[in-house]
Amino acid sequence: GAASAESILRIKPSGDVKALDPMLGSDSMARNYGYMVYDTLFALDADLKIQPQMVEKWATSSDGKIYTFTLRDGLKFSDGAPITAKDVISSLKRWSVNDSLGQQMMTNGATFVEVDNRTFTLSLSKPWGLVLDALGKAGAPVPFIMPARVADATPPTTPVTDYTGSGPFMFLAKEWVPGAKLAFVRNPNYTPRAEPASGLAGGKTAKMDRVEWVIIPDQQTALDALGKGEIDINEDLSADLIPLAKETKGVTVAKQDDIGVAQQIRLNTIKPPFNNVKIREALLYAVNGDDFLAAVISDPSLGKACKSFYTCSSPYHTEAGFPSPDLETAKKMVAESGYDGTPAVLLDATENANIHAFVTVADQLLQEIGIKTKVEAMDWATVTSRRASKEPVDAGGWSIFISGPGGLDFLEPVGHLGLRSNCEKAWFGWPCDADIEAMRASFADLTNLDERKALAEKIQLRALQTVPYIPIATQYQIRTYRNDLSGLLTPPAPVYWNVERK
Amino acid sequence: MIATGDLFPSEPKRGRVATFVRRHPTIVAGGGILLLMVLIAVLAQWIATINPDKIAPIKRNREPTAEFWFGTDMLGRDLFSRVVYGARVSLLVGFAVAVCATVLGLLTGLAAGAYRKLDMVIMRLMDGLMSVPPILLAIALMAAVGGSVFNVILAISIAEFPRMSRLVRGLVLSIREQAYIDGAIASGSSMPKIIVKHILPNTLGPVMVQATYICSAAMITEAALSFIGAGTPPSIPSWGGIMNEGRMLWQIKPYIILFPAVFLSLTVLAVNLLGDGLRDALDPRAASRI
Amino acid sequence: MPILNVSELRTHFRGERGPVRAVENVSFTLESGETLAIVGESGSGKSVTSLSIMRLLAGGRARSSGRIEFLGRDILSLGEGEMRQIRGNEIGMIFQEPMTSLNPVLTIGRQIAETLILHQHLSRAQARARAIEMLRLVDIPAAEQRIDEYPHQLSGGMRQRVMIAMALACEPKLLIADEPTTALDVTIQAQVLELMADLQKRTGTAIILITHDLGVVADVADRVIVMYAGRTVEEATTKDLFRRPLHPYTRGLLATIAKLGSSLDDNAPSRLTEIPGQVPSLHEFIPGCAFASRCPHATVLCRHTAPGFEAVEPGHKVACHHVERRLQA
Amino acid sequence: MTNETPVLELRNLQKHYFLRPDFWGRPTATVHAMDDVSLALKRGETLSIVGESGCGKSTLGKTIVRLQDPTSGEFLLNGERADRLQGAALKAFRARVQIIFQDPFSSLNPRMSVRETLAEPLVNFGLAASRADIDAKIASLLDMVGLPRDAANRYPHQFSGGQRQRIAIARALAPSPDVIVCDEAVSALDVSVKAQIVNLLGDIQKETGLALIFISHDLAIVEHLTHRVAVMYLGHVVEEGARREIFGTAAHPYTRALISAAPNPTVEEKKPRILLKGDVPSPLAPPSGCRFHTRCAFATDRCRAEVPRLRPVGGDHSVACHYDFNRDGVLVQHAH
Amino acid sequence: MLTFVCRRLLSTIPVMLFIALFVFSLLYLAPGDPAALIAGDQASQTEIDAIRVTLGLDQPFYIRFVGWLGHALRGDLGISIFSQLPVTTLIGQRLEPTLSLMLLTVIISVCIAVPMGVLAAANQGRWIDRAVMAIAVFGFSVPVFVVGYLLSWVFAIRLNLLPVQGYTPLAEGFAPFLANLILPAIALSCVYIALIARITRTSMIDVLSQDYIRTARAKGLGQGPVLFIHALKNASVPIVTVIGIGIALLIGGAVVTETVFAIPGVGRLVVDAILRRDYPVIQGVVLLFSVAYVLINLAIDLLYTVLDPRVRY
Ligand SMILES: Nc1ncnc2c1ncn2[C@@H]1O[C@H](COP(=O)(O)OP(=O)(O)OP(=O)(O)O)[C@@H](O)[C@H]1O
Ligand SMILES: Nc1ncnc2c1ncn2[C@@H]1O[C@H](COP(=O)(O)OP(=O)(O)OP(=O)(O)O)[C@@H](O)[C@H]1O
Ligand SMILES: [Mg+2]
Ligand SMILES: [Mg+2]
Repeated sequence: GAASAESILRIKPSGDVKALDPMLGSDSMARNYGYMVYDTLFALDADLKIQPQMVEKWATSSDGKIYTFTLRDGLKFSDGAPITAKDVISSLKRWSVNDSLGQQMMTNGATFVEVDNRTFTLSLSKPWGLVLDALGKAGAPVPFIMPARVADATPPTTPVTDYTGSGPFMFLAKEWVPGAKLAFVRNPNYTPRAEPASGLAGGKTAKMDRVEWVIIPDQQTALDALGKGEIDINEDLSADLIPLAKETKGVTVAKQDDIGVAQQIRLNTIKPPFNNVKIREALLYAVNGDDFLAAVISDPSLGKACKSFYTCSSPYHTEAGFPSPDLETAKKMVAESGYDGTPAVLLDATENANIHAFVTVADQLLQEIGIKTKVEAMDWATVTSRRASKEPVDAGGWSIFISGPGGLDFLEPVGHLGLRSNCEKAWFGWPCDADIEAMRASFADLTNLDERKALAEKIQLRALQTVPYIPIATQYQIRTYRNDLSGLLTPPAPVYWNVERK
Repeated sequence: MIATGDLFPSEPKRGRVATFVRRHPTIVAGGGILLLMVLIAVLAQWIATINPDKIAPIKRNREPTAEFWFGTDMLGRDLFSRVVYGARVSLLVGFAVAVCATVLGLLTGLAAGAYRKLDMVIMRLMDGLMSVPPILLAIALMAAVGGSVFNVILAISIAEFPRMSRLVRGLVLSIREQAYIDGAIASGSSMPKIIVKHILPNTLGPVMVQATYICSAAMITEAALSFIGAGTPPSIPSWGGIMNEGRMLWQIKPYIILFPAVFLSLTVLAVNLLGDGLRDALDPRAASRI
Repeated sequence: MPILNVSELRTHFRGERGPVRAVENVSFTLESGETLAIVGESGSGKSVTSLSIMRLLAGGRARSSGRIEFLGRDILSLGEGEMRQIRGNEIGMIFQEPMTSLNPVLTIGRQIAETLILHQHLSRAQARARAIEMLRLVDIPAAEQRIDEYPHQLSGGMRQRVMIAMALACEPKLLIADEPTTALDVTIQAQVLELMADLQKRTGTAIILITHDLGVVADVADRVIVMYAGRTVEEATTKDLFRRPLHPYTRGLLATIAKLGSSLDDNAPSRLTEIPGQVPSLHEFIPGCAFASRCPHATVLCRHTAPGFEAVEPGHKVACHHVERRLQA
Repeated sequence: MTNETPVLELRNLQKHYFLRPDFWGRPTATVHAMDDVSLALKRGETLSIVGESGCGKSTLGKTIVRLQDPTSGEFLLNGERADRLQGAALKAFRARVQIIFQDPFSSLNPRMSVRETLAEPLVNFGLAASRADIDAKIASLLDMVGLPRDAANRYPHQFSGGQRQRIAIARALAPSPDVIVCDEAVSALDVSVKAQIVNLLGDIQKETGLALIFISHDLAIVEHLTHRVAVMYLGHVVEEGARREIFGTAAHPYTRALISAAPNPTVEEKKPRILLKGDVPSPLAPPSGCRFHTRCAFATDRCRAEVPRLRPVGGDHSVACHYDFNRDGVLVQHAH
Repeated sequence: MLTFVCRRLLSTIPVMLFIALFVFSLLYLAPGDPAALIAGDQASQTEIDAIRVTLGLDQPFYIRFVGWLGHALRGDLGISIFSQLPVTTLIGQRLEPTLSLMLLTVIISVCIAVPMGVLAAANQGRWIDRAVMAIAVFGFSVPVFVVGYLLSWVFAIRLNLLPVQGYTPLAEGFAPFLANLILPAIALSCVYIALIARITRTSMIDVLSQDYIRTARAKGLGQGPVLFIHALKNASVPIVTVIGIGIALLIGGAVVTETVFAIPGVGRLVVDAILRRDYPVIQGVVLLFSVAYVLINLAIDLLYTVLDPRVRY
């Protein structure tokens, strides 16, 4: 009786939203929340192509330095106020502070000018090929559009407290129980595009009156709840529970998206033992992604050990130059590297089963190739502060941590989190290589796919010499949901418009 | 004409061992199981045939078989070996916490009970410590100092010892009222000497009993801490840790939780039985009831 | 017909080290209106005897044999339900410690009324009125107010008087008073004994008075039983017993006890007479006379054969093989 | 009697207990456990303290063995102030004044063997030079109290009540004290054992010239063993004198009532009892004037208003009463 | 009485201060950086540092403590670093589930454990006593999450009688409220039942050997009135004390139970907060727990005066 009662979609998200501000950082849960509540100028469609979303039309000047954007007519915030160019400019400015593409855009001298209520321009000091990629990016932080009053008043380092949004759903702040429940209702002021929904683009029609995110800390409990229909969707099912999920009646088990996460071993490249590039290289030979995956999944379709710095589904994916796993070579290389016996400190975030399993495998592997190890158990919070330490390993530093950031950031070289080799500014581990940086910078200027592919391969070959980190594998997240749902989309971020009950 | 003979059939004469067993079945049962567990822990190296840390991803999640008696976990480690080695952590944590909490409790409790001036301060501090639930204190401590067996022991000891302290203080206050303490004062004993010679030995009975309860509580808390991922580092096999790692698979592979749970329960049961038995055996009233 | 006829009562406890023979062959009869004192040292089985009569010894650990006839019924063979009808209704009981024998968390009024509601089927209000009456009877001033007080708000003497009120509430035929005054100060003790004698005169209740204080016995009892190690060694009227004790133990006991007035004929402190040795353990089976080990006159016969408890004169029973000799002396 | 200094002399000794602290920790109630007690004890003499429960007997005993400090007043041991001693001097004092308690079950540490119990004072007071010396001294102590020598290796629970009391006596005798306070030392014992212990104490006193303070409520025993008697009522000494005077010609109405109420194991004709009405008042709020006036048949307004002082009434006998009575307890005249 | 209450409450202030300082310094020592967690995995150090500065996390320990204390004294427990909601609001949201869970647990436990203990005491030494004690000891020995899983497997999954997780506020009806809470409450009860049954037994055995019980029997009272009217009230002081102490344990058990049954309670709030280093929330909850502890114990002390007329303050 959909007519009589309010239709509710209950979801167990993959985690809790830490801060309700998708622009604050790269927390993927905050981004997922953002997609519920906010809209974007551009968005990736099902084929990862960039499509206009809030933008009706746009034009580029012939020198490629000035972009003019016109918003769709009649766009409104959830409080009913019209969305103006001013709101968009404020939002983009706020976003650009914390986003690496945004920062690059700003270093290219980006300035925004409001033309009229629906039109604004973006001018750059020099042409930069990634403007649309940046505005349509799906990796956190995403350039969502929020009211100017909120974006201007809240520094990009503080979570917003006014949840007025531009997206298909409205957040119910009153019902929010942080750590337990988030509730959304259909945003009556939202006008979806006319096209059918595709990926993160197209018509974002909220077909359910209400969406609730119910945080269930225990995986088993969550699956039971799904089986009993207490929830409709269970995001990020632990791989070990897949057989049980498959046995559960009325439930479908499927990949959440095709991009997956980029499981990797992050190395501290500035302190012994891994400041020695020879040892890092030895690790390239030692790590067999399949072995690591085997420690966490039984079903081979759920992960792929593609030997590349780019995720398996990336158009730039190439195995060029990547060595085949070979323990003997690795051992030899360590022996020849002049390794001084400094133990490698592995940070083990024990509350995360995946990380813990990988650390355990890595630990055994390192020992096998002749590197002393020390596993330090801690919680993820401690890892996040510990990995910032540049001290030597015996003074509170670290050598290895395992991480699985969303694959979106590993698709192409410019936004590539792992390959960034700009020393201090690089991601933890601080790889430092001017060549890679130069090539990454020039990548943005290329527009031809083949040229780009060639450059991406060159970057990979160079990275195989500097070894900024060790990619392990691409692992897919599993989503289980009740069979009576239809219209579930599979973009790189889980979104819940277009979903309805059959 | 005068009736004689006993109204109770005279009890068969038994050896000393048999008498002890009959009188204190709980001590015997508890002590027996505990001894077995201690043996398992000490002889883990020889009992467990497979290195408990050896991962073998291809053999992950095996059901119990002749090769892997308790099956394998998700990293392919032999659960039997891990459970056997796990005895070490649980027993170590249990005993060490019991000892630490007892020593701390005795020190503070005796001081508070014997010296009026310290009493107020110490008891307020104990109140303070007690008002934070042990598990929270332990989680916070673990977050602060990091996960290691030593830190688990430290955290649980800090959480548990105030109870011991209160018990000791109460005992001291009641023992102080005993005439033999006045007798000792009249015999010229100084306060420290009285504490050591007269008060301390007479607190030991209840303290020992309480220590067994602390020991069992510590083992359970260790498991709970491991269970919520704030306990001993998972690289060291502990029963709680094994259960934590296996909890996700509880419905498909219940044995991962069940085996360590049974071992843990048995051990805690044993310690509790021992405590109950000791309490009955040491209770002076029980003795005077003939 | 006597109210109570106890014959060959034996009560044993199950002990860790074998049976405890707390009461061995106790026999006596009690007429209505009479006060019978049972005296003996600590552990001689006085309380166990009285508890056996009330059947208040914990089942399983204690067993009694013999016969206890109360108004013609054999108490030892009654059902528990029938026994409950007797307790508190036909036999009242007062215990030694007035401090601990009253329930500290219930008002005294409630504790008295409880019996009345149970046995006399009175309503709450009636029971309360009767309880106030009882308190007045035992000389408690301001009974209306006191009735709602708790035991700790009363003095020791008052508590014992409440106990008496409670025991007498249903006008029992028999009152067993187990050391009713031992815990009280002498001046209060005198008050309470006076009160009991007074009440007995009015109601005609028979009393079994258990005590180890021969002074109390001399003041209030009609007849006395002397117990030693669970056995009755002598029974006589009070006058007879004090004037002509026949059993060596009784004699020893009377000699041991300090009497007031000694300073009047003798100026320096004097030695008291002692009974050497100790009471035998109840764990041991004593085939002969229990007092043999401490008796100056004991013979081989005494050590091996238990003497019968027989009347050597009308109303005077003694358990001694050599009583004839003493009668002649 | 000669004019030698008393072993122990109490001068206006007072002990109050402060109870029920208020919000600021100040006491809101005071137990007047012992008020203005002056007594003297000679060498080789037994002074008995009698009176009803709660009248302050134990308070007196505990105060003079310095288990607690007096609130005011002083007492002297062999002519020297002892109520404020501290440290080494206090320790030396403890060796001179010992105490035996009522309950033979709680007065010995259940976990210490007889040897350890007896060795404690010997070691603490430095009275033994070596192990052998200790053993020898313990053996002689055991002899003195009539226990077998092998008792040294046993524990309290292996003894009967009377034997335990002997051990307690041995412990008190260990430092060869001048005074032993016996606080109800025989009250918990059986009649036949009581006689043994009373005799033992008498024998030891004769041998050693020990002075005893014998606290008891058993008047018959007191009359038997004592030289002098002090009768207490609610913290006050109401009458004091040689035992003949007290038991023969008691002058205070309370003493008379007390003696007459004491049960006497004889069926010969007795004097009629003097029955006191009412209960002992609370020491938290002692009655004004003479503390006995609430129960006294002769009480007058003067008794209610004025505290009677102890005054001599001939020979070795003083009484704290405003009035005089004849032998039969009849009021004879106004005294003061 | 009032004096007593005031004294007690005042004397807890230093306790609270001590706790606050203790927990605060513990947190200060703890590694882990909320700023890094907010910023997310990919954030750079400069971003993290910027966030840290805006959150005031770069200030020295004592300034933060004094600042927190100053606010706390005015009833303001601060704002969660993550959700930016006032800590009082966060706690308020979570209070009902936790309180309901604990209350239900206490009710279930007392209703089961007290009769169990009384029964055991009345039959001391017999098989029934042994059986009760065995059950009690067993309750101690099985970790609460194992019981929780078992219960939910049997009743929620196999028998399909009850929901597996979640919490329904009482306002939405008693039946769904109870349906959600009953399993966790039973799981949590196990330890508590063991604890209470044991102390009830001990305390009752103590009381049953008292003279006034013999008096009651001598009055002809039956077993029932003797046990439940005369004995239980006398035995209740230690029982109530243990119930009070047990509440501290319950909070610990609640942390685990709330996780297993996904109940949005205070226990989970604080565990999440610890894992994220949401300092104001941790401080607030710990303060709440100590206040609760103090109040519960005060209430129990006052209850003594009801249970035992001898107790007066
Ligand atoms: N419940 C019991 N279990 C075992 N033995 C018991 C029990 N009750 C009493 N006894 C033993 O029975 C004997 C007689 O005890 P009883 O209480 O009758 O002595 P009593 O004459 O009343 O002494 P008292 O004057 O001390 O009250 C004692 O040795 C005692 O130890
Ligand atoms: N430590 C104390 N604190 C408060 N009051 C006390 C203390 N000790 C004794 N009292 C009170 O002081 C009064 C005198 O007590 P004390 O023990 O001296 O009496 P007693 O004559 O020895 O009595 P009993 O014959 O019962 O032993 C009593 O009212 C008692 O309650
Ligand atoms: Mg008795
Ligand atoms: Mg006394």
